[in-house]
Amino acid sequence: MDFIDVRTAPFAVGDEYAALRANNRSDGASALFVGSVRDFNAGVGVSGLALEHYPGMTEKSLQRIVSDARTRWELGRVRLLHRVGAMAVEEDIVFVGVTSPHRQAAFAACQYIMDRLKTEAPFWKLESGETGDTWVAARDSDRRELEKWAR
Amino acid sequence: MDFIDVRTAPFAVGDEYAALRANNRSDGASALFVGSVRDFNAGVGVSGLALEHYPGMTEKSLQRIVSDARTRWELGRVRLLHRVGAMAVEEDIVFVGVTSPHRQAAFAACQYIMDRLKTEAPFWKLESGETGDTWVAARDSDRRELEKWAR
Amino acid sequence: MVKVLFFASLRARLGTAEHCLEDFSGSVAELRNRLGELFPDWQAPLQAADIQAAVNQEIAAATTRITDGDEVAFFPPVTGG
Amino acid sequence: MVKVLFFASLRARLGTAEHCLEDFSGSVAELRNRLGELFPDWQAPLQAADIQAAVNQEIAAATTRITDGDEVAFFPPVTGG
Repeated sequence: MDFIDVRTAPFAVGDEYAALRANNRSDGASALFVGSVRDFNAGVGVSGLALEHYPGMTEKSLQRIVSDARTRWELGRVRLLHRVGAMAVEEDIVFVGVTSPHRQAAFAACQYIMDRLKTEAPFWKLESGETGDTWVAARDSDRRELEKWAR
Repeated sequence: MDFIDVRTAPFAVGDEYAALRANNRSDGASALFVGSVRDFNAGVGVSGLALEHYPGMTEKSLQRIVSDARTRWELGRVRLLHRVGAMAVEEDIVFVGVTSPHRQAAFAACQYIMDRLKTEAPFWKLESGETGDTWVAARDSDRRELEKWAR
Repeated sequence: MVKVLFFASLRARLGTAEHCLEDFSGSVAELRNRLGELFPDWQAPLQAADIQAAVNQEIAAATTRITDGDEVAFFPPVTGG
Repeated sequence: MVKVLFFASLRARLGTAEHCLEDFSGSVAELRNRLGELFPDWQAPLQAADIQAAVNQEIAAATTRITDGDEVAFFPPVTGG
């Protein structure tokens, strides 16, 4: 029911959606999130990105996040893809897709997976741009978003 | 920036996502929701659906919902498609796609649009199934979800 | 003339999608009463607590005024999406 | 032997992605200290408040015990997604 993939290759949102829906007659709700490379960050122009990760730990971390989402909500399928390596502006970095019989569960789980991924999955962004290469700084707002999931 | 379409023809999620992203370099976040025909409702098997609407009012209602979302969050593009007419189980009924520079804004606006659509856009479902044709009953849970958006 | 539209289960129950009334002016509540007087079978379905009204394609209250040329609709709670 | 990995800006600052230590056992905090003693230039970056640690690919606390054969990683706050 879970598909988790850390990869260099691009993904196609239409194909991922088709995989969430194929022979899935009981889940009326699908919530999807896609994160893409923006052309600026903290006010500085960005021309591309290199995504580093911790290979041994990454999939374990993502699997735990998805498993925790399943203990909180009634979910059908979950697909979580995250790219690593070099990417240009406008390319997609991450895809999270969740199906459920219930709209609220699909939305909540999709957002929960992204919020936790943003604060604990071992990925790091190195941006190339106007001012050379810069390691992206973590955001306080990402840590604050986690608080809404604290029981 | 807004694309709103009430139609009988199916839509392709991949094409809608492509339209949200084309030449969109500043919005890093895309939140999407798709509602599909399920094979059961209230415990009864469903074989298909007919969607009725109030043609003069539907697009006006959807436009207002999207405009209200824009007053609440900083949004890039919004695409909202809703099918009417006959649909089989597994077919997609509704698509909501929102882009934003901010993940939380994209998620919130996508969910807000669905929550309001579910309670005020003039669509009605007639399900065909084991027990003949049945008008779907509105859910109290859909009305309750609206309360989270009350200021 | 006031054009009155009915949708979904209400349309099915009344057996008609549209009715035109000459010479009506008054509130939404008064229009419900008038239609119930004209067609006694319509009274119960039209007065049901969950039936909503729209005037000129905007959600209306019981007190919303209707004047000549308006389009009024009555319908059950929506169930799209 | 304990294998120690460094990632992202910390790796760039230390100038290495990996260092192996013979004969270490102790806590994560003690490993930070030991590495700072061995390589004085590493002390400030490794002791920075936001540097996190993982032991055998699970997030670890300062008090987590490390024993022979473990894989330890130090890294800055994550920024994926």
